[in-house]
Amino acid sequence: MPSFVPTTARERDEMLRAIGAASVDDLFRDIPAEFRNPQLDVPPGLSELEALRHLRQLAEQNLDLDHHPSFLGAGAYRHFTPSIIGHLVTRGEFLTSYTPYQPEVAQGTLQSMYEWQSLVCELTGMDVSNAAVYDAATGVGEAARMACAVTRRKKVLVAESVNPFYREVLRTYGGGPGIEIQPVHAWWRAKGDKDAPLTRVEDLAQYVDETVACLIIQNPNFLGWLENVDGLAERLAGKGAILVVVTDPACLGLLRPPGAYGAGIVVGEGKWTGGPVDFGGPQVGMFACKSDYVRQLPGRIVGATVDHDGNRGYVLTLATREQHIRREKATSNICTSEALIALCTTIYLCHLGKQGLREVAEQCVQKSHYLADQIAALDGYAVLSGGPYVKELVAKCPRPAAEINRALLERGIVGGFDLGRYSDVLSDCLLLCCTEVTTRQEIDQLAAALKEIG
Amino acid sequence: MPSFVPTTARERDEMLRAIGAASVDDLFRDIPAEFRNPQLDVPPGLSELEALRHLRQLAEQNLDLDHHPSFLGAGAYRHFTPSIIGHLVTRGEFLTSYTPYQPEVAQGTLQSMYEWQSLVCELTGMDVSNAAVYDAATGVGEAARMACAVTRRKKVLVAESVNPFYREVLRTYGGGPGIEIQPVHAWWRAKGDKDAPLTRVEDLAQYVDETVACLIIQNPNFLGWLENVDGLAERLAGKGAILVVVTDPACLGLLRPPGAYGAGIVVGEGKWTGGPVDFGGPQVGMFACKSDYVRQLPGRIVGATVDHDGNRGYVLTLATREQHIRREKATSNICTSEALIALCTTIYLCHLGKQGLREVAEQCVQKSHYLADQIAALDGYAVLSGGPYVKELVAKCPRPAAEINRALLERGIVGGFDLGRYSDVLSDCLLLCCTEVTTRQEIDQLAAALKEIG
Amino acid sequence: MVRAKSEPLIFEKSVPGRRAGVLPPLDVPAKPLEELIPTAEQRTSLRLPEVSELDVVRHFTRLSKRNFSVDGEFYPLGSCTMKYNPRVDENVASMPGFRQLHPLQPEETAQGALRVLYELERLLGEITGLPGVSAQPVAGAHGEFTGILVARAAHEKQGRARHKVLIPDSAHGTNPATAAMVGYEAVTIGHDRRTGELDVEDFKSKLDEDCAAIMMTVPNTLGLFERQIAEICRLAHDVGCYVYCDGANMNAMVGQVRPGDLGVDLLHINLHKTFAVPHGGGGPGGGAICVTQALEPFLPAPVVGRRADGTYFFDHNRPDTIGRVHGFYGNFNAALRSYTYILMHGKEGLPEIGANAVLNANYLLSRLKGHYTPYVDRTCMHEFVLDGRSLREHGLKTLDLAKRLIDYGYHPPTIYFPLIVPEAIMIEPTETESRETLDAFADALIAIAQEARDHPELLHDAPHETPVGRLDEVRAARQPDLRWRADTSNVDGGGPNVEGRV
Amino acid sequence: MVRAKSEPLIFEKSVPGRRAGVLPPLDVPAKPLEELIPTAEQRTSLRLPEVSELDVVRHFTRLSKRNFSVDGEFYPLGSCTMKYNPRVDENVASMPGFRQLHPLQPEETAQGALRVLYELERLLGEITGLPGVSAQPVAGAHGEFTGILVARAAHEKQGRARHKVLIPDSAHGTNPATAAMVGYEAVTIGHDRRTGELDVEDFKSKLDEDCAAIMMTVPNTLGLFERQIAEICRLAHDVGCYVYCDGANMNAMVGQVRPGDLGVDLLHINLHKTFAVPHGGGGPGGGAICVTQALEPFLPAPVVGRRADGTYFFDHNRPDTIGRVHGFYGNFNAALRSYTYILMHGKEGLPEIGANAVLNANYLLSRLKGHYTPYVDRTCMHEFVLDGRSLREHGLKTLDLAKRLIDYGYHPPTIYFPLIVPEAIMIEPTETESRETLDAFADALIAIAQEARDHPELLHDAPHETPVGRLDEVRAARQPDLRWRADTSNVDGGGPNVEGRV
Ligand SMILES: Cc1ncc(COP(=O)(O)O)c(C=O)c1O
Ligand SMILES: Cc1ncc(COP(=O)(O)O)c(C=O)c1O
Repeated sequence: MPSFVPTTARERDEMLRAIGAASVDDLFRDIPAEFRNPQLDVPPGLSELEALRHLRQLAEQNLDLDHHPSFLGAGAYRHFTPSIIGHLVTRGEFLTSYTPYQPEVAQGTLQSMYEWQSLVCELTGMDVSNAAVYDAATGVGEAARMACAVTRRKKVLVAESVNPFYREVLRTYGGGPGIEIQPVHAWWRAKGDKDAPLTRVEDLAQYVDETVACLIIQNPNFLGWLENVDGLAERLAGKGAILVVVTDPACLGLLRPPGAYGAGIVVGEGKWTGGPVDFGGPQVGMFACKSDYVRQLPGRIVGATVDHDGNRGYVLTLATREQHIRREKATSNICTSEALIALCTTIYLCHLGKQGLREVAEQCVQKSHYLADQIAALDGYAVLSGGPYVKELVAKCPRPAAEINRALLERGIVGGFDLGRYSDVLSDCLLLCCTEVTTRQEIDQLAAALKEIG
Repeated sequence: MPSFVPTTARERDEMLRAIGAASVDDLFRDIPAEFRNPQLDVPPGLSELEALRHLRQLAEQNLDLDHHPSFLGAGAYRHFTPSIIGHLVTRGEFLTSYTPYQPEVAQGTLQSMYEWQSLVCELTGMDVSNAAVYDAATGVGEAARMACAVTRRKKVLVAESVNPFYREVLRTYGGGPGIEIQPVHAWWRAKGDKDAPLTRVEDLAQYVDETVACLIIQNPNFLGWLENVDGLAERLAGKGAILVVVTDPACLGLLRPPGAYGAGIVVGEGKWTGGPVDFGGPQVGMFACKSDYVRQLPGRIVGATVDHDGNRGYVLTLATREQHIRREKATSNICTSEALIALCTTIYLCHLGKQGLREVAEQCVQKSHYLADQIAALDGYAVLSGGPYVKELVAKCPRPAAEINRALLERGIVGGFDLGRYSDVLSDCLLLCCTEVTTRQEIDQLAAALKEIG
Repeated sequence: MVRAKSEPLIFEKSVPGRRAGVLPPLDVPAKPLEELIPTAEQRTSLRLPEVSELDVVRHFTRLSKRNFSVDGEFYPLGSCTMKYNPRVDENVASMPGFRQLHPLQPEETAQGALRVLYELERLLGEITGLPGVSAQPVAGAHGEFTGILVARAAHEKQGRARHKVLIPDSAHGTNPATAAMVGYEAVTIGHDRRTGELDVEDFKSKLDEDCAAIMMTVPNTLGLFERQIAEICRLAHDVGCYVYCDGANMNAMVGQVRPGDLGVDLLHINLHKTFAVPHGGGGPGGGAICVTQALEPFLPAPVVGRRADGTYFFDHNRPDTIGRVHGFYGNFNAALRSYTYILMHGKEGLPEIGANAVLNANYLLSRLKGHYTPYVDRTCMHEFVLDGRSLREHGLKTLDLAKRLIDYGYHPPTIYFPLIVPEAIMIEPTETESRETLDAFADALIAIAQEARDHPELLHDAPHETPVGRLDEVRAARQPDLRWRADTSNVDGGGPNVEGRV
Repeated sequence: MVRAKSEPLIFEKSVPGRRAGVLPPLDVPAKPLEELIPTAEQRTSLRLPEVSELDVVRHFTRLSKRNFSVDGEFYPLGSCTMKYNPRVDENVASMPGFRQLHPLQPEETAQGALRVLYELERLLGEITGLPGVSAQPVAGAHGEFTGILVARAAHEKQGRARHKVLIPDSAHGTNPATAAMVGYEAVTIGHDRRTGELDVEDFKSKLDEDCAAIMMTVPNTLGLFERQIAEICRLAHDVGCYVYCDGANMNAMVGQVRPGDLGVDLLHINLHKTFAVPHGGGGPGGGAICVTQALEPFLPAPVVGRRADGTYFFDHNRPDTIGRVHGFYGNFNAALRSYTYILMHGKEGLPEIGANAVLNANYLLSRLKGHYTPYVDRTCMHEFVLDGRSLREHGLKTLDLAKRLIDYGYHPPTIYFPLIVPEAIMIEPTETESRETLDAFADALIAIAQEARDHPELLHDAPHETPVGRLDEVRAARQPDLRWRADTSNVDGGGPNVEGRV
């Protein structure tokens, strides 16, 4: 087994002598003997070569999506990750530094966080952003807590068209301080000749009264559709409630930013625009809000300032919100966050830039609609239309979605998200995702397979 | 297609205006119009995503040896490459800098080259080393040229037990300035009850007279065997000739260094101790010699010196040997060499260290001898014994080696080097290699397959 | 090397029309965009930077050079366990079979990943003596949150409504913040100034049946083992109060003592400390939570199970679960690193972690005695805390000493934490540092003590060679400038964006 | 960032018994070693460093910080084409299918790699107009050597024994060195001081039937296109003399003009210049050689062929070959990068390389005119050369200017080359640098011109902030200290190993 401990036996003995201890054991004398030296049931150590072999073997037991068409999205999206990202973020200076507590030797991390905050503000159309939270799901939880703190209310409405995993986390987060989480139903209605469900957040406003801290919606929603948000924020504001919007930065390359329709807090998942799907983690939550709420923001915030010579520099700031200063009065307990993933996303957004991110969104739109056309043309299948969509669509299948997925997998295709897991009424529906990495050939292959299966 | 050109159309126009040119074409007016703007028969450009897909497809058309047992050596060896190497050498500071012409901003490269030189000297037992040549093969060519320059003679003896590819390159290198390359036959003799060829370099000394600049041997030789070098250097020295030894740094973890038996020039292939087999390139040639010959060394040499404040620093030195100063009188034309590969090897040797490199060699010995035992136990097969060996052995097969290899490949095993390519008399022999990465299971699998085939 | 010039914001390098990343051409027939996405739903501007790939590479390379890091410098940041992060873990974490794996893929196509999670959880259970493990929490504080929710759920299951969580005054800020997030009142317990340990009398006086949990840190934030821990656990259990252990200091205990054996009920491990996930400038990490068998049913769902046939699955059928705490399964890619790290160490290697972490800390402490004053003069565990008040004689403070260390090429220790120590200097060398490094660092600290007497301005004005000097933090907080703005940015980079207040 | 402290040699960090890399335990029965390898054949000592993995990582990380590089700094090193090296190439080059591929594997198991070589050679043939290509040479000088050997073999095949190679006085040192290596006499041709081009009269006077080749550099090392090149080729061909083009300056011509069309017979391309293989501190590169159809039979063996069925193979059956010039097939892994680079640029992108390289050089030149004196005042190609003699008025030289640029954060240009230019300053910006970078660099050079007048000592004492100042090169050459020695090394790192002379 390798050891990353440099100390040789001889050095250890010399060090013990300097300390004045007889043995290493001696240093542990504060621990009652009965508890010392547990015999661990752990296998013997591995050399680097053995470890790599073992892990490669495990990795290869997974079906990797570089080699199989996949139409899974549902909260984790395959966008292209430019090669530069991995090379830059694994530079030891970024990889092996701590949260930037000593600004003079952490300007690299601090400035890149300031850039992240700026990018998030630009994308979302909000005033301020923090230096990220764990992920969008916990971001939703933090947003609910923050809205309650801002409004001094305890009731949170959440649209059922929000990602169900986010809603589960929201429930967990809300539980503690007794926040009442009220799911508000999404409406299902027929539209045209299709038996199409459509979520109508505009109707949600009717649930809003003076006890409500916020309404949380997702846009595009979990089913991929754009919500009709016109006037929503205003109606909430009329009751003193905040509109919280969960969104997707890739879609924001094209869509109007939540700030433009009155969001008070915006949460987004930043991971997929900057890194691969990674079995779902680490992620990184974008978290932005109106400037009025800045002192209630959870997490780290970086600000620009100057040194004595007037040089621009960056520091962690507004720390009086934070646990290390305010302890039980802190806005959140967040300490270590997801800085390196935020850096990936920061680099991604700079690399893609203004034009590139828009193209990503546009290609998502074109490809998902091309897929929709192929599916619509298949006997027994239909595309449910609940609104405009960017990268995800709901395909109604002639058989249970789970069966379709199984049959697709037999053909080497990873199908879509089985919406039966989301809602009983959708158990014959697949949520299918296309992004710029989906090829026409893969779409055609899927369509052909669906036809065969259907 | 992506462009790595930052200049926008507008900037280009502004720049042209500043230059006072009407168009970019205008800047090329020195080139006769008839030759301008060739229409290239080249496919349209690829985005990064397309390029990666295309190249991954090509990569996957190759059978990679992480997934197949392989017993190929014959000049390219699979040793384990510690993960740190790739991470360190792809740091932009190492990866994207030039040959260290400006020492104040190249101390990183210079010091690591000084460390390489030191490591090479320690390993080979020689006085001085340069900062590497292209590979061992061209190193043999340079050594021949250097020996001729040192001795002012024109005849070079080369043992036939030297890697045939090296000998081919030697022939190419020798051709130019009219160096006479005389291959000296390796003797084939019966030993004991085995029909065993044995190269006897000690007999080679008889070819040496006052016209000979050097004798080039390889140790361990191409067939894996240790040569009997006792007294060889002395006999050469008696005629004023130099002993040139080609060697393998992994073996030198265990074997006495060529300096210990009188080598005047030592060449080694450094690539495999620090990087994967990479389809044979880039490699990096170790090149060391006695201090007397230092002013005839080809290539870059780094030396330690001081700045005005007495700080230790490193510079390229003894440049009067080099082409940029001496032009046609230079010791060699080498300019760009293989610095980054030398850095890989430098890091490898530091990481493995004194104990680690010895263990590598010892495991090679044990595994190759285990393989020998398995083969010796098979009907129809024999292990030819020409001397002690570290990692390669010669297996005599019941059928032509090429046939055996084909049959092995059908079983998913990459066999050995078909020695029929080396010498007609060995067309039923395979050169099989084991290193520390070869597992017992792979060896047993090979033995079982050979049995089945044989 | 050369003092880095100021680096503009990437926005300030933007040139209209410049590009780095491009996509493959669209390979499906393009429809008019406005037919697919109504124009009203489209954004009209997007002020992302427009830069070339070299711009990006050079910008972030230059930024990186403005950081200290473990790879470059000794980084004895107390409580943070800045040990060497093996690079092999990065190679493992970049294997396509792990990276290109969607979290919602059918389980049979993700068996390798599920096995990693399953085995990591078993290994952590074995190392801590707390067999119920979930790797879902993504950071220490997240683990605390999860753990206290588990405690609350267990109380509720037993029909107990409790309102208080006891927290030592030396605790990290995340402890009280966590208690509050879960809806508990945080009640502070004092410490014994002489031993540096929990004031057991104070504890006894505050412990009652309204206490849901006590959050102990073991070893505590003074780097001292709580010798009464087993007794504390017994007392707590007597009134049905759970003992939560903040495992940020687990590094001292690895292979040496198991918190579960001491009576602890719940504990998180900061995988980014003890098990070498690189800190990344502030995450991603991992905050795996380990609990007793009795508390196992309350762990966040889903948990990873193993069937009799050896296959792995996500068990969503967890009626008592506190629910999800993460969008998927936590920081899988970080867990992968810790899994590799633990497997590489193995049975013989794990105890070496704790042993050498403690050896190094005590050695460094022994070198500093006589020059600096330990807050408590005892054998320490993996770290120790100095009382920096002696600097005041020279008109200096701990901050000055910290900044002066930068001039010597060292990252400063943790300072002003724990809050109970005046002018605290908290030093954690970790087991991966060599004696020479410890000696050189001790020499620097000793030299600085001398400088404080002879040339206090050297400390006061430090650091001297960083790209920026000490920054005006008051101004940063009073006039928050938290983002670049298109309108007010000054491209010359000469000063902050003072107009950009929020 | 912080001025790096001196970094000891890795040997000086060695501690007996310390280790980083370990192997898996031996999995075959171990025999007594001396039975397998006689004791007399074993070495008795091996003074490799004994260090930990963190020691290694920190050492080489710190060393790296002592380098300037394209990723960090503008690096206008003339003749070296220090352009941006796309990181995607690194990812391609690390694909296991390429890395874990043994050069002697059966060809049918290496079809992807063979195709890369085959297609790269075809692409280079198309770009240069010289269809016979071998990617076997591993550097520019190696390509020259190969090319001149090809020329010689062709002469020999035609029964011609020739003895001279003509070389312009502006040529790179590798040209005459190559000619000598191949056994030719190098005959120098002058240049026209007014045009900066080859002195055609001198050329004509030296050209005869004893000339095996003329080695032209196009554009030449003054960055100027040789307008007479077609005529020169014609004259050379008339006497059976081959025209070799040193392709180090190919970057100016990519997609703009094909050397083969101009009449060139042989040319090497420095793949590490024009086609973006990272320079790596001095290699690995690639020196692919491109020749006319007539010279193709003489290329180094093996060459890569393509069968009618679309499979690829190594063609060893090359009776006229000059032989091998590399142990295997050259720097395959570097060739892979260039292949990717060329494919990404494609038909539309390739001409942008030449166009923008030339645009940038001329723009920078236009900014400097009036402040510095071009050796020849003409439209340049991808680079230009200034005459630095005006510095002498202030007691300064080009070297001082170069070192002062370091203080401004720039890598100096190539200096004192070409040899024909007094105090030469040779600047090549490449196409991947932005106008802002060029402007800032021009501003720095202009400021330095002013400093030379007002504060010459700023130049004379430069650089000021590097880890070492100007080094004593005379001492280095007179008292060569070329390696660490166990006995004489001084661990404090305070000075060089002066005893270690050789
Ligand atoms: C004692 C202690 N507890 C808790 C934490 C919080 O852990 P994390 O930063 O992983 O959320 C820390 C981190 O610094 C700590 O030192
Ligand atoms: C004009 C010229 N020719 C030849 C060479 C030699 O090329 P290499 O360094 O690749 O051997 C160079 C390299 O600097 C050069 O600039």
